[in-house]
Amino acid sequence: MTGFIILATFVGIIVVAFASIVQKRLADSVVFLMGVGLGSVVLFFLFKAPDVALTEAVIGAGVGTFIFLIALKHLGEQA
Amino acid sequence: MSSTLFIALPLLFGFATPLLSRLGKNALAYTSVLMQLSLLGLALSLLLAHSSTTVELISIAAPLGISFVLSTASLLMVLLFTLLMTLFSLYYLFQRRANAYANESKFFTLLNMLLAASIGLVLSSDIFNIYVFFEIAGISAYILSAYSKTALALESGLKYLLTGAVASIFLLFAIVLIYLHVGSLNLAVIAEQFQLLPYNVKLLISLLLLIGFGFKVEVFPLNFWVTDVYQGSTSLVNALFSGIVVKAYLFVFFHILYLFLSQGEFTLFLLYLGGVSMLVAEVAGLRQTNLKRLFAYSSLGQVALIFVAFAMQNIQAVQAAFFIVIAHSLAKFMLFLALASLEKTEQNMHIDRLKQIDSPFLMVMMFLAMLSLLGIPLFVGFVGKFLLLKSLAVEGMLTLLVMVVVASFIEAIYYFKLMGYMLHKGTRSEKVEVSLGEKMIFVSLGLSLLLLGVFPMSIAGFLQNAAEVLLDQTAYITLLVGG
Amino acid sequence: MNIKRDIPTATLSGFALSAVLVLTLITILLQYLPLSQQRVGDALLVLNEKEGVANVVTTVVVYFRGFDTLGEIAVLFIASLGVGLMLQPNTECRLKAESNFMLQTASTLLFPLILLFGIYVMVYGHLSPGGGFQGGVIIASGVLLLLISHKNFEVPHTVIVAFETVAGVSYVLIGFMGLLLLDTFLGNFIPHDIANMGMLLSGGVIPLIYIIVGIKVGSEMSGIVQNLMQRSDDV
Amino acid sequence: MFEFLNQPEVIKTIVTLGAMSLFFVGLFGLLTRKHIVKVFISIAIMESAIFLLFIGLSFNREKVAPIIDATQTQVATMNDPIPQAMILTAIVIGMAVLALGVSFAIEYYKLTGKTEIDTMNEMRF
Repeated sequence: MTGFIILATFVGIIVVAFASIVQKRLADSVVFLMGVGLGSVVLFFLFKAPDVALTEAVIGAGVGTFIFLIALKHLGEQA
Repeated sequence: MSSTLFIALPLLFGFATPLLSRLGKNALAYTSVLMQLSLLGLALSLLLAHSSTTVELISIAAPLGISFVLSTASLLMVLLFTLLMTLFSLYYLFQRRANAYANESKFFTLLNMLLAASIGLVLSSDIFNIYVFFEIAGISAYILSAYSKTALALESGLKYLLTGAVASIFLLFAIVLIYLHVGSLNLAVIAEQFQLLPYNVKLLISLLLLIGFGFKVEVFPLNFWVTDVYQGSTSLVNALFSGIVVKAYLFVFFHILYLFLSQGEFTLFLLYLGGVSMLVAEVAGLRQTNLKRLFAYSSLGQVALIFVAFAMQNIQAVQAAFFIVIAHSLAKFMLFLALASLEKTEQNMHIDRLKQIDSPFLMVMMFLAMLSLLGIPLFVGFVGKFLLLKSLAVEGMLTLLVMVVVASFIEAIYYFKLMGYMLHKGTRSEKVEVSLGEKMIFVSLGLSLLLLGVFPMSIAGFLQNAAEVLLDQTAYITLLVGG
Repeated sequence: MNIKRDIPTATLSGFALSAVLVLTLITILLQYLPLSQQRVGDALLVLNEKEGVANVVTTVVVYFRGFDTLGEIAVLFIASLGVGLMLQPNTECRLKAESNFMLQTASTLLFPLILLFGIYVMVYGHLSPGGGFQGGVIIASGVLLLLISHKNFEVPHTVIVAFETVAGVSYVLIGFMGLLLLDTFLGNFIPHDIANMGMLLSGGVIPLIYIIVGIKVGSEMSGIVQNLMQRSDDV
Repeated sequence: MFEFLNQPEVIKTIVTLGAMSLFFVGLFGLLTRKHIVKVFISIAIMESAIFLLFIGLSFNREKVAPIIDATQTQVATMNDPIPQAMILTAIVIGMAVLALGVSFAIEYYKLTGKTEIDTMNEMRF
């Protein structure tokens, strides 16, 4: 099943990433980017890299999103 | 002695800054200068000891772990960086009472981090470690560029950061591919096995490395950000950018190139890339009216000249490259510091203001630096350009020879224009005070330009040795991997 | 639908350009998929049996490639310094609304747990997945929670700086100890019996350094988060 | 049913295609989007793509995570720890640069009110 889950997660990540790029509302973009981070966590876990998965979870999906949200609070929400 | 000290001490100093700034207002500044002076002393003693190339291990043995290689070539760069940084700190101390930076302790931290990262780039023999130092140097440079928090400074910092982030992605991509295909991160092991890879993979890795480093070594299509950054940052900081940071990136790029990227057509491509970026920079520099921007374009031209000289890949040309590196670092350092002295009243000087300023001392000093940059005999800039032209002629690369001559000619046009402004007869209203300490620094820089130009033989042997060491791929591999 | 009118030319050309670049990349990468040949990592795995700890990634990060981690700490340190420099808090106008009582109580209760979890991840970094970076960031996210929920909460600046300085200085000093005693920077100078692998007290200097890294990362990330938050209050 | 997807070659192909498509999305965003936050998002996506490519191409499904415990003591059956250590470092560095960039952007916006990178041209005169 590993191969299939990897394939499916990759497809999901790419769709979410594309949505994050083309989305007009920046808040949505940031939430989609968080989706990319979460998908990466799953993939890193499947790739037998629990340390990287943990790091990506706390940094990529956690603090990174917070930083982007702070940026939005200042810069306005429309692209 | 240990080469790790050159990196670890400035890092330690940076981490300990809050502690030191507790000790008093001046304690931090003086300890910083003291540490840089001791590093300079260490580098000089290593130079005088004439020791052969040494390898300093971190944690475990060489091909597996990180190691620092101190050869004649890297020692030369370390010496140059510590010397310039020490002079910079002294200059800053002398003019500090007049216009100190806000949050001075942070400024000193950034300076020392920049020094540590530049030396680390030069010494490291591990490509991922080079990536880490690449980032440290980059990130401290972004902050230094945006330091004054004006709109211009922030814009330049932001542009610097964005290009730097893109560059580091491409560099990381190249490192990833190298590890996947070679299975090692050590430069020597990569150098051994790189030639066995399929042609397309080699080409891809070379191009990715070129893009990654190309942003930082300011070659033609990737140097669009440079002049904006120079214009937005203060002149003081620009002295560091053109004196230290670019030189560190240039050195490490060509170090990697000589070790494993050097293949016929790729180096030929690099040669012409350098030639084109030189011409483009000089032509664009012609119509500039802002002094900082003008010097930035001249910097681009000179860096491209060094690029061409390094890309020639023979001992004479690399020796010439080292001469130009020294000449350009000293002269540009002097010009930007002089500009910083002039700019105490107003940022972003228009070139017309040179007619107004009444400070014969600074004028003479800028004159000296410009003459050296132009390659007038009796200055060290001449030695470098002469050796490069000779080597180009010997190799029969006439197109490049013409390119270098034409670029120098264009550069001469705008520098002569500036000199004309400086000699302009008329009433000079703006008096600029230069303290004795500042004068001493300018005089020592100017004297070294002259002395090295009059007696180039005093360092020619050392530079030739450095060029031989830098080009000798097999010695490097034997040193790190073993027979 | 008229494609030409709906999508600007710049977008189309950007799409085409990046597509061409990436297709070239994909072709080359797929044509020469890397073989599973001998890598340095395998040698390090073997070496780890003699002088490492149970989590090999930790050994690599902290010991075999220790200087990378020192550099990484430096990057984070400079970034936190830069954020602090750029966004100096303007304490006069802080207009944050008082948050819900429930939220306040819950976050006060949660914070010790998060702190404990962060410290656990940090201390057990050499035995299980996790370590200084992750633990430090978890602690910082606990601080973030308190910052969001409590109006007047603030980690004193001096505390952050003190932790940061002590951790950074002791990291480099441990490196120098290795240089003095074993002649390699960051050498493992504390006696470490390899038979103890898998125990909490094993690996000599490795868990010690990872805890230091955790303290440093935790204080720096808290500093970054706090600076960003405080600046956001005076909009 | 999807067993053929588990062969090492197939997994490597999936990882290459997937990571490069992600890289394409990021590059596309970088080239076409003008808002500064979008540019940072694009850079983050490109970075993630490189991370996934590296870990994905260097792992072996037959082997386990490089952590020694009571049940796993054979180093021969463990995955390569170096890519993981490298990516760990790279993730933290990427986040640091992102935080710094956002703080620059915020201050710049405070001073000039601009968020689009193609309008950031205070210089030229």
